This record gives sequence, C-alpha cells and structure tokens, in this order.
Amino acid sequence: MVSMSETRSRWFTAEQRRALIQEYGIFLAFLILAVILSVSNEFFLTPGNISNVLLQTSINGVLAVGMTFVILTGGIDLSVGSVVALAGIVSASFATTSSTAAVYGAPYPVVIPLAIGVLVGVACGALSGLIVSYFAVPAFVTTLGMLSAARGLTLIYGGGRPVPALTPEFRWIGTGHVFGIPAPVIILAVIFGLAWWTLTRTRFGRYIYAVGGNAHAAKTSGIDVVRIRFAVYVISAGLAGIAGMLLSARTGSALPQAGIAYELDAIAAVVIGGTSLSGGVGRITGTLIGALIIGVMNNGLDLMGIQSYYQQVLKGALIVGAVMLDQKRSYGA
Amino acid sequence: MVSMSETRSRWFTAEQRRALIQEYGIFLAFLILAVILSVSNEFFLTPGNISNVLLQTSINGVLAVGMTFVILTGGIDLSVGSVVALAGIVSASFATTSSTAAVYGAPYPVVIPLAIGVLVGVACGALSGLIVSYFAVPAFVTTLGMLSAARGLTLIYGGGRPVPALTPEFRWIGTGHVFGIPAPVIILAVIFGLAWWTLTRTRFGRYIYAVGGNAHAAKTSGIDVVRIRFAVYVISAGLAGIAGMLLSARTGSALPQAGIAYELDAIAAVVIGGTSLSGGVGRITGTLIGALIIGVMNNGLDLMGIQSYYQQVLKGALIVGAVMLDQKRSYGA
Amino acid sequence: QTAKLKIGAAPYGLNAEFMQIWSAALQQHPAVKNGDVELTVFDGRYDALVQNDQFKSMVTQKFDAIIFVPIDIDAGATGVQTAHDAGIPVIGSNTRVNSDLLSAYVGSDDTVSGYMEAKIVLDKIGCKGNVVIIEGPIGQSAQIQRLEGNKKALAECPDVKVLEDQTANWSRAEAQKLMENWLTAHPGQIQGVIGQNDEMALGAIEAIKAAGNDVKSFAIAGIDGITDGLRAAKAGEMTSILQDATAQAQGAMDLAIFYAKKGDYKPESDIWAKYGKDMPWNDGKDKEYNVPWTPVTAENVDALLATRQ
Amino acid sequence: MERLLEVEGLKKSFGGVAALSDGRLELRAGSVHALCGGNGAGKSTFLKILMGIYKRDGGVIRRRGVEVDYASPAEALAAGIAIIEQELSPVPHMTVAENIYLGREPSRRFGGIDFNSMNRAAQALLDELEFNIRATRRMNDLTVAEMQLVEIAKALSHDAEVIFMDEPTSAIGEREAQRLFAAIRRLQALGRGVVYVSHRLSEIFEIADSYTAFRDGAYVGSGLLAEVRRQDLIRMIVGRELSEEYVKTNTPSDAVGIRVEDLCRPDAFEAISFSAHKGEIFAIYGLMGSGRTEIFECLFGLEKASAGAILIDDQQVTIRRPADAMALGVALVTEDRKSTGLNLLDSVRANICMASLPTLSPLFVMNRAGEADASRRMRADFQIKAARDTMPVSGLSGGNQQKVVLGKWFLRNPRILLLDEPTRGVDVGAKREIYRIMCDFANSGGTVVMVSSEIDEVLGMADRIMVMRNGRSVGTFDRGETDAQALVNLST
Ligand SMILES: Nc1ncnc2c1ncn2[C@@H]1O[C@H](COP(=O)(O)OP(=O)(O)OP(=O)(O)O)[C@@H](O)[C@H]1O
Ligand SMILES: Nc1ncnc2c1ncn2[C@@H]1O[C@H](COP(=O)(O)OP(=O)(O)OP(=O)(O)O)[C@@H](O)[C@H]1O
Ligand SMILES: [Mg+2]
Ligand SMILES: [Mg+2]
Repeated sequence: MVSMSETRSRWFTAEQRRALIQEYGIFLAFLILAVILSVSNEFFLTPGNISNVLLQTSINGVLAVGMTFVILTGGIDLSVGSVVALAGIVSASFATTSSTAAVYGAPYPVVIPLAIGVLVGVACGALSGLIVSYFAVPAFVTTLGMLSAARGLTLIYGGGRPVPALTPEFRWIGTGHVFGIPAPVIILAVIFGLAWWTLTRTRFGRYIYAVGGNAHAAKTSGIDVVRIRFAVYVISAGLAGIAGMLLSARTGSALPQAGIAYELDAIAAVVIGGTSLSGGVGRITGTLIGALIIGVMNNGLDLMGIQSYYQQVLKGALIVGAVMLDQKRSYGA
Repeated sequence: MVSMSETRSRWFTAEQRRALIQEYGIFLAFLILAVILSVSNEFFLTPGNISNVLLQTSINGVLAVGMTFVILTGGIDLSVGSVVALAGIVSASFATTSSTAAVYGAPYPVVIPLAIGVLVGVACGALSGLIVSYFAVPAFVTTLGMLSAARGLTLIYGGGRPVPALTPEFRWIGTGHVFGIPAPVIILAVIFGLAWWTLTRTRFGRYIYAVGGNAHAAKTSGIDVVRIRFAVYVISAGLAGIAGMLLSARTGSALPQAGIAYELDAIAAVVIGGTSLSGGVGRITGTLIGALIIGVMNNGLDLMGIQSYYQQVLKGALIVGAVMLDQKRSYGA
Repeated sequence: QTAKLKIGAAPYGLNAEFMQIWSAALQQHPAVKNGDVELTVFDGRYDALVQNDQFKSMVTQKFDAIIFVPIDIDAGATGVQTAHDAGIPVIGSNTRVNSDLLSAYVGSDDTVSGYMEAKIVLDKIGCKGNVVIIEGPIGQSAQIQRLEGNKKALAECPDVKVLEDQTANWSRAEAQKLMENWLTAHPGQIQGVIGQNDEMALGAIEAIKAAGNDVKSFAIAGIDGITDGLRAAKAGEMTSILQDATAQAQGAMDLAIFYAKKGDYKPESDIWAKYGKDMPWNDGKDKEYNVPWTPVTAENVDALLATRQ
Repeated sequence: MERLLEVEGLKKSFGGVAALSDGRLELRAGSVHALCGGNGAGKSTFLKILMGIYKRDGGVIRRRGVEVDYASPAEALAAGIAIIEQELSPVPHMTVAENIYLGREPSRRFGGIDFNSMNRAAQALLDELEFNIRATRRMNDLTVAEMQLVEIAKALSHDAEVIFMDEPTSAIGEREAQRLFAAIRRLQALGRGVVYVSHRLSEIFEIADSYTAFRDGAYVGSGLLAEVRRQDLIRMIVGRELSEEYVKTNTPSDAVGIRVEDLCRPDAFEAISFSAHKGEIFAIYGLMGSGRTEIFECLFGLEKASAGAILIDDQQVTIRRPADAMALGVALVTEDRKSTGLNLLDSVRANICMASLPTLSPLFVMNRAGEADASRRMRADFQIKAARDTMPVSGLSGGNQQKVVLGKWFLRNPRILLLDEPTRGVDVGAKREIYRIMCDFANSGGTVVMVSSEIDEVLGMADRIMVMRNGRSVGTFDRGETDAQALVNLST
C-alpha cells in the first residue's frame, strides 16, 4: 500500500508536468515576448496599445477558435480566408447606403446583414463538412477547393468591386466600444468563452476530442462520427462569417480581396498553442495565447520600427523560437 | 489445389482492383478531365499546347515531388514558395549581366549559379530539417517560420528589387529545348524518375515509408528516424531551389515576390495524387498525376476563355470532384 | 466583313478594383461592343509565370494582338518575346515592360504620380513636420517608381521627417493595422500620410478615425482614384490622384486593333477626344502614350463618381 | 433457457477474399460461450459484424428471436450488446473515466458534463473489479495491460445483456485474468450472455460452459465444454491432430549468451542480474507492471539504464540505440505490436523486411527478389495467413499480425532473442510451431530470453525462470524445480 501511494504521487507529478508543459510552456514564451517588447518600447504597455493588440488579434482570434474545433478532429480548414471575404461582402451588401453595391432595399436593419453573414459562413461550412464527413474526401483538398470557389463567388457577387459606405450600426461591431473595450474584443471574448465551455464542459466538446483521438473508438462507443466531423466545419466557417463581418465593419467597406492567406495565421495560432495537427490533443486556451503571440509580434515589430524585410525574418524566428521554448512536446504534435 | 488456384486468381483481381482504385482512380479523373477539355477546345490536344501544359506543370511538379517525400514521413513543408524566391534570386545574382543586381564578378559560368541555387535550397532545408527532426518542433510551425524568414531574406538580399538580364546559358534551363522538348520538362522527368526510383527501389525509400507509417516501430527496428526526417526537408528544399532557378530562367528575371502560395499547389498535387497527409501511404506516380490535373485545369480553363472569377469557382469544384471520383479512400487519407 | 479579331488582354490580376475597372473599360470599347473584336481577359493571378504561360496559350490559339499589363517590368519581357516570335503584336498598358519588342505602350508615369501626391501632402502641412509612407509590395515597379516620386518631392522639403516607411502590400486591412501601431508609437506626431495607393490611404483613415483623431487634421493622399478613394476625397478626408484606367485600357485596345489590322484603322474610343493635345493619337505611330494624371478635386469628383455607376 | 442471440450463415469478404463464409452461433442466457478457431478463422470478423462495425454480406442474426441488422455500433449498444475488441482502441489523450463513459457521459444542468460523478463512478467500477488503475489517469500513460483492463471495465460498465470478449486476457496477467473471471461469473449469475474468444485453452475450460468452433471462416462444430476433450477441441480448431502442446527439444550449453549485472532503472526495476546461456530458453515471469518490459527496453537501447552492465559473449557492451543492439545480434519482439511492432499501413512483406533493410540492400538498392523471398520464407515458417503479402498488415487477423512481428525479427538471424509475450493472440497450432522454431534457434547456438504472463508457456518452454516482483528479482529456478502455484505465490 505504501508503494501504491508512492506510485500515485509519481503519477500526479507527471500529470502536473504535462499541464505545465502543455499550457504554461507556451504561456511562458508569450510572457517572455511581452517582457522583451515592453522593455524595448515605451509604448508597448500603454492601455491604448494593449487595446490595439487585442483589436488586431480579434479577427485572427475568432478564426483560430473555429480552426481549433476542426483541427481537434484531425481536419483542417483552408477556406476561412475566402469565407471571410464572401461573408463580408454579402453581409455588407445588405448594410450599405451606396446605391450601386446594395441589394434591393438595403440598408436593412442591422440584424439582417449580421444574420446573413453568419448564414453565408454556415452554408460554406455545411458544404465542406458534407464533403469531408460524408464523402470522406480529405479535408485539405475539400477546403482548398472551397478556398478557390468562395473567392470566385466573392468576386462574382461584388463584380470584383468593394461594397463601401456601410451603415454606422453595422460598422459598430468593428469600431464600437463598450466601457472602453473595443467591440471586436468583446465579441472574441464571448466566442472564446463559449468555445471553451463547449470543448471542456459539454459532451459535444468531448466527442470532438474523441473523434480526433480515435475515430474508431468513438464510433464503437456509439458516437456519430460523421455528424461531429460535419459540425466542426460548420462552426469554423460560421465563425469565419463573423470574422468577415468584423473585418468589413473595421475597414469600413467590404473588399473582395480581403482575407487572403488568413488561414495560415489561424492555423499557426492553433498549432503554436499546442494543438496537434493530427487531432485529439490541444486546448483552446493555448489557441488564444497562440493568437496573442502572433498579434503581439506584429504589433511590437511595427512599434519598434523594424524594417519590413527584417520583420519577416524575425517573425519566422520568433514563431519557431516560441514553440521551441514550449519544449518536449512529443514529435509531430 | 483447385480451390487454391481459384482463390489466387480472385486475389489477383482484388489486387488489380485495389491498384485501379488507388492509382488509376485519380488517373481516370485525369483522363475524364482531359477528354472533356479536348472535346470542348480545338487547341487543347495540339502538340504545342501539350508541350505548354507540361511546361506549365514542370515547376509545380518539381516542388510536388519534394513535397511527396516530406508528406510521406508525416511532415509538411510550407516554405517551398519562399525558398523558390530565395534560391531564384541568389542564383540569378550570379548569372546576371546587369551591373546593379549582380554579385562581384558576375556573370559566372552557368554551373556556379546553378550550384548556388541548389545550395541555398539545401541550406534552408537543413535548417528546417534540423528543427523538425532534432528539436521535434511541429513541421507546420517550423516551415511556416521558414516561409516568413526566407521571404524576408529574399527581399533583403535583392533590396526588394528583381534581378534582371540573366545570361542566355542560365536562361536555357527554363527556355531551352532538347529534341523539341522543353528543358524544364526534361528536368522534371529526370527528377521524377530519380524520386520514383528512390522511393520504390532503395533502402532510403523504404525508410521513408516506415517512418511515416509508424515512427515508433521504425525506431524499434533500428532505423535512424531523426536522420530520415532531416533528409526529406533537405530534399524538398533542394528541389525548391531547382524550381526557383527554373522559374527565374523562365521569366528571365528573378523576382522577390516569386513563388507566393506555391506550397498550396504542391501540397494539393500530392494529396490529390492519393498520398495521405498523416504519412506512410502514397505513391509518387499519383503526385505526378495530381500535378498534371492542376496544370491541365489551369491551362484548359484559360484556353476556353472562361472568365477568371468563374474559373476560380470551377477550379474549386474540379479539384474536389477529381478526388471524389477517386472514391473509397478511407477518411483522413 | 472580315473575320473577327481575336484580342487577348493579360492583366496581372483581377482581384482588386483598379484592374477591374481597367478590364471593364476594355469590354466597353466600341469595337468590342459592336462585335468587331472578340476579347478574352486572362487573369495573371499576380504571378509572372502564370502570365508567361498565358502568352503561350494565346500564341497556341493564334490571337491577333495582345494587351499586356505585366506584374513586373523585367519578367514581362519573356512573354513579349514569345508573342513577337509568333508575329503577334503586344501593346503595353499601365505597367511598362523592359522590351523593345513592344509595339506600343499606353500608361501613366508612376514617378509623376508619386511626386504629385507627396507634393500635395507636403504643401498641406507647409513643408515641415512629420509624415509616414505606406508602400506597395516591395519590388513591384509601381512601388519603385512611386517611391522615387515621393522621394523627389520630399527632397524639396528638407524639414520634413519621414517617421515610418513600410509596405502594406496595397492592402487596406494591412495599412489600417500599420497605422494603428504608428499612431501609438508616435502619438500626436504624424501630420501627413503618403499612401502609394488609395486602398492603403483609406486604411490609414480608418485607423485615424478609430483612434479618435480628426481625419481632416491630417494630410493624406493616395493614388488611383478608386471609388472609395473618390468618396473620401469628396468628404475632404484625402486627396487622390486619378489614374485613368479607362484611357489606359481603351487606348491600348485602339492600338491593338491598329497593329492587328496593320495600320488600317482609326481609333474608336472617345478618350482621344477627351485628352486632345495632352495625348494625341498621332496616327498610331508613337511608341509611348502618356495618359495624364488627374488630381481629384471638388469640381471633378462628382463627374468621376458618376462614371462608376 | 432463452436464446439471446442466434446467428446463421454469416458471410463477409474483404476485397474478394472471404473472411467468413458460414458463421453460426447460438448464445443462451446465463451462458459463457467460447468462440474457438485458429488465427484468421474469422472470429473477430464475426463479432464485429454482430456489433455493427462491419456490414455483413449475407446471413441472419436474431436477437431474442427477432431478426436484426445493426448499421452502427450505436444501434448494437442500444440493443444491449457490448464488445471488448481484440485490438485495443483507446482515445489516447483522454482520461480512463472519459474512455469508459465515452458516449454516455453523465450530464448536469445546462448540458455540461458532470465530471465528478463520472470519475467517481469509473473509480468505483475499477475498484470493484480490483483493477489497480486511477480513473483520472490518461490512457496514453497506461501500459498495454492496463489499457486492456480499462477496455474490460468499459464493456462491463455498459450493463449489457450480451458481451463479446475478443481475447480479453491476451495482454494481462494471471491475477487480473482471475478478476475478470470473477466478473464474468457474476454476469453469468445475472443471466447475461458472454461470447468469449481466447487461444488459451485452459482458460476456456475454466470459464466457459459451451463452445463453437470456426475454421477457415466456417462453422465446424459446437457443443458443451463438459462433453468435449481438449484434444478434440484442438483438432476442431487446427484441423489436424496435435499430440502435445509443449514440445521442448533444446539443450542449454555452458557458454553464456547474455549476462546482465546489477541493472537499475529508477521507477522501473532495481539490481537485476541474470545470465542466459547459448542454447537456453530463459524466461522472466512476473505480474503486470513488475518491470519485465522495461528490462528488455534497456537491453535494446530503447531506454537508458541508470546503472549496471550488459555483457554479450563475455564482452561488456554499450547499447544506446536499437541499432547498436541489432549490430550485436540482439532482436526484440515487443509486446505492443500495434505501437512498436508494425507499420500497419504497409504491406506484410515490407513489415517482415523492416528490420533487415541494410542486409537486403547491400548497395543501397533494394534486392526485391530477396525481399519477396524473405517474406515467403517467414510466411511459411510462421504460417502467416494473408491473402497476398502485398496487402497491408492492418488487414490481417490479430494472431497473424503477431506472427509478422516474429518473422520480422527471426529474419535477422539474431544471436540473442528477446521475446516479450511472443505468443500473444497466437492459436494453438501456430504456437506449437513457434515453440519448435524457438527450440531450433536455441539448438543452433542462439540465446532466448522470454517474458510471458502465460504460466503454462513459461513452465512448458523455459529451462530456467526468473521471477520478478515489484521491479526486483525474487529468485531464479530451474525447470522442474517449480510449479504454477509456486510461481504465483512468489510473484505476488
Ligand atoms: N479489414 C480487412 N481487410 C482485409 N482482410 C481482412 C480484414 N479484416 C480481416 N480480414 C481477413 O479476414 C480473415 C479473418 O480475420 P479475423 O480477424 O476475423 O480472424 P480471427 O479469427 O479473429 O483471428 P485471430 O485469432 O488471429 O484474431 C483473415 O484472413 C484476415 O486476413
Ligand atoms: N507510462 C508510464 N507511466 C508511469 N508508470 C509506468 C509507465 N509505464 C510503465 N510504468 C511503470 O513501470 C513499471 C514497469 O512496467 P513494465 O511495463 O515494464 O512491466 P511488465 O512487467 O512488463 O508488465 P506488463 O506485463 O504490463 O508488460 C510498473 O511499475 C509500471 O507501472
Ligand atoms: Mg481476432
Ligand atoms: Mg510487459
């Protein structure tokens, strides 16, 4: 019995060690980055700049939350950047006062364009999800196809032109403040909170981990694997729809070339945050830190006035460095 | 004994069927695409256009061959597009007659820039490979870092400007012909042949499949997993170096913004060709067909004069459609 | 009536508004509308090699003439060579090509616009104070030449300090982030914003607004005259220099038809009348046609907006 | 008694190869029914069809007299059927409790999961079964044996009326097997039905009351175990007479093959010393988690020992990586074939050749005829039943996969063989063959060190037996000097 309790205490340490490595490792990297930046630039820690960083992280953050769901099941969603553009432009066309770019009757009350933006995302996600889950086409191919198709639809829908002059109500979601906090930051916080709760506290969340960890086991335990796989693409694209509206609202007009290569940053946030691309392992808190690392890095290098060429080299090194600090994940994670 | 031979003949059919599904499934999709295009456009099957398609496939083909090695081990290389640009511009600076962009003493005899281009690629690959294999940083993060860093280095090296006026000898590798066949096509053919031989006929090829299929088992079987993982990134980036020189030679000047997003097409060719992103399964012949599908699609849609926005939608649908035709891969493949 | 002329247009990419206006202007050319010319527009997808390949396709399909907007001044030469070898005339538009095989070129001198916009900003801040420059993708000829123009104007105002100088890749969203960060790093110090295109200037405006500053207290300029830029100009938030995409496109089309018909053609576009002696047709003999830049002013902005309906 | 399950004429083929041509079974309430058959006889396929994991090609399934067709495991579960699959299938990064209650998590208000009561319930279940596992541990920290116990607990937790157990004891020790049997007897008393698959015949005679035998995918007979002799059952399974199960023909020499001196590894084992002779079969016996596997891992360079020496042919050696061990002529058949033994995605041939690639490609280029020949030899030696040797090993039956691992290491012609549970999941016929090969190997001067949890095997094959308890050696015994009772007593 002595040996038993001894072993138990050993297990406990291992568990703690894992938690430390998995979550706080990357958190540590984030802290180090933040400390370096605040030492080297006086403006970095000003409230205005912190608000900037959060604001600039919000869109990638929303996308990364959705991406976490997909990657946890072992999938990937390359289409988010294009869905951002499509949802952004379609919703904007219901919220513009411009006579040329609007759909008939626009501008509509703000809930209409908002609902439509989410719906456009959900529709794209449903199509990708169906093809991935039901027809078992690899997620990479499916969402690469959607990347191309959604971009094409965006250009067709807007005739290749932006949709300008959005109503102030619509723009509020991108530019408004609540108690001094930018609206997109609040939206990200709410989405993150819901995602955290879903992934850690609900059955659906645990099923996502189970499907990613061992689809066969999930299936033999009676879980509807096809439905779970379908759902995560809907979530990811639905959030991309929201991100698209945030982007339009922030820039003040919906651009057809918006969101190009956003998928890379979103996936990077997820992977930096410790989620394994092969699915089944990862935490949404890590994703948030991953998105913050990317945001802080972009902001900090701009603040320090580092020339853009050197910024790119530094960014590459910093990303790899941050994950290296978060050492001793097992290979392939 | 009768039943034995009966069974054997049945096995044979099963084997054929499997081969058909695994390899010729995507080949079938390719044929259907080609037939549709030749029916709908008179120019598609002209010798000139076939030569065009092959030429247009050559650069992506070279990248996709390298990518196949990486993906077979379960990794990924996002940096190839940037390495294309870096190797392209560095090698070009040794082969230019322009006085402003050249390194001291340029133009050098053509072997010098060619060797340097490959070396630049190999150096990038060695760095990525080291980080992935030895430090066990996820390949996605490592090569994303390299994507950013190599692009930055490209801009720094050339001061953001192109390197024009390359010597005719250097340009020959992109524009020359041998018996009427474009030089890049011959280069691709040679590289493909070597890769096929390596993957199917040599010990190193067996190791790659073993590492991708089950690294743990490979290690237990005495295979130096770290070395194999290192090697594939060197191969991929080395081939990216060659692709970069082909690109510079073809366009006649090396551009710092060359190769952006090339990694997506290369990975797409590999995955369309039936190689699993989780490693261990796939064939290099599939990759070639995958690259051809992408090349034929781009060429054919341009030939038919389909408007670019609609092209993007069609391309998305065609990629997914082709893989769907190649049905009955198991999920996640 | 003889067979239709097959003319191909190869712009570097169609995802942004300027090239969209440009290609729409081609479709509006009288010869295209009345069916004399069958026009095909190839999207270069922002890749020199793709453009190269499209030249090969056009040669295969025996086009009669090609209108070309290269992504890069040097890389475009290969395509021109390909077409020339096949005996197809190539007319440059908007962006130069380093090739003497070009039959003619219709474009606007980017150094001039760079100079003009910087001059406007500098004049507005009284030739002293601090400015920032938001550049296009480094290495593209428009960026190189506009920067050259910017620098020329800045040289005339030695008291002006360039606080920051960074690329935002022609993108509004990127410029917005950049400006947000610059406003933090240089609180209250930036007086002028030189955006190398309208998109990026507009991004800067959004950042300034979001930071709670008065846009009108900044001197901001952009280039191209895209629709949003015109609107902002009308609101007095920025100055835009109109690059006449229609003239660049339709002028090139007229020249393309002219060369395809071996000189047996009179221009049909009304742009020649519009610019008159500023850009004379000269019986199609010129190698270079310089489309003048037009600063967007309170007087002409409404008329310009009307053309975008 | 009522019939919980009746199955007739079940058919299934994979890619044109019949795995099952005529599967039959009748399960009565309160019965433990042994499903017997050689490797690749179709037992697992049969059970997977009943569970809704595979779709049948033909045949009739009746549940309590009603014809049924389960399209998914979810439907079978709902109909009161649960399964312990042969291939362990954990969700690696989840806890034991989450694995056990996967798909049936207790929920709180607002739809959240009640983790506390889930953990409590899982712990209570494990404690009741006397399985020494904490419910909050993660699956990927468990040993294969512990994972197997969790799978058992999971199936039992379903409170199903019919439970399929596909070789539940192949990875676990004697003590745990007894606890499983106790649980099975409780189920039996409650009137449940159990279908039990195992290649350990003693076990079958101990726990089951009736049997059905398959051979080559078809039903060959059934009846009550009380009415059949062991010999007859074996004949039904392998299709021929098998006189003795353990035939020992090797004679140990005096030359030491491998000597281990005071080997230590913290948290695993302490001061282990033994020497195995050429021509000898040396066995290490112990309970689950007694540290046997870890000794092998240190000997093979997979783990590092903190102290101690290894001598081969009286030469002290340093082994840092498996390649070092292999260069010294050591081979290791690992206990977990799925994670360390096989590349499931690749072909039978490639797996057999995986550890011998340098010899098969002296000039870097593969000798493909050599590969084919090696594969043919090993398939013949170990009677590996595979449609083609180019098919992926994942399509092989469990026992045949195990034989592929053995073939892979025998192909290397090692001098010292480390065997960790070498006959896991292998049928009686093939076991005999493996024992013969082991003896031949020893007779030709090889050294065999074997870890096994199957007492019969240890007693039947070993020349000497070292017994382990809690990471320490508690003595080494000569063959004949000890018996089953003594071994069990020493190891606990
Ligand atoms: N997924 C599959 N693909 C191809 N063949 C398969 C597949 N699954 C099983 N088989 C074949 O079906 C036959 C029966 O296999 P099964 O696993 O049912 O045997 P088993 O009786 O359980 O054997 P064991 O005792 O070794 O577990 C074998 O010949 C096997 O090769
Ligand atoms: N991943 C792990 N985490 C914590 N303890 C472990 C782990 N793996 C093994 N152990 C412990 O190491 C010791 C030796 O385990 P090992 O697997 O070597 O035993 P074994 O005798 O081979 O038993 P088995 O029959 O299960 O293979 C045990 O105390 C076990 O609990
Ligand atoms: Mg079985
Ligand atoms: Mg063990």
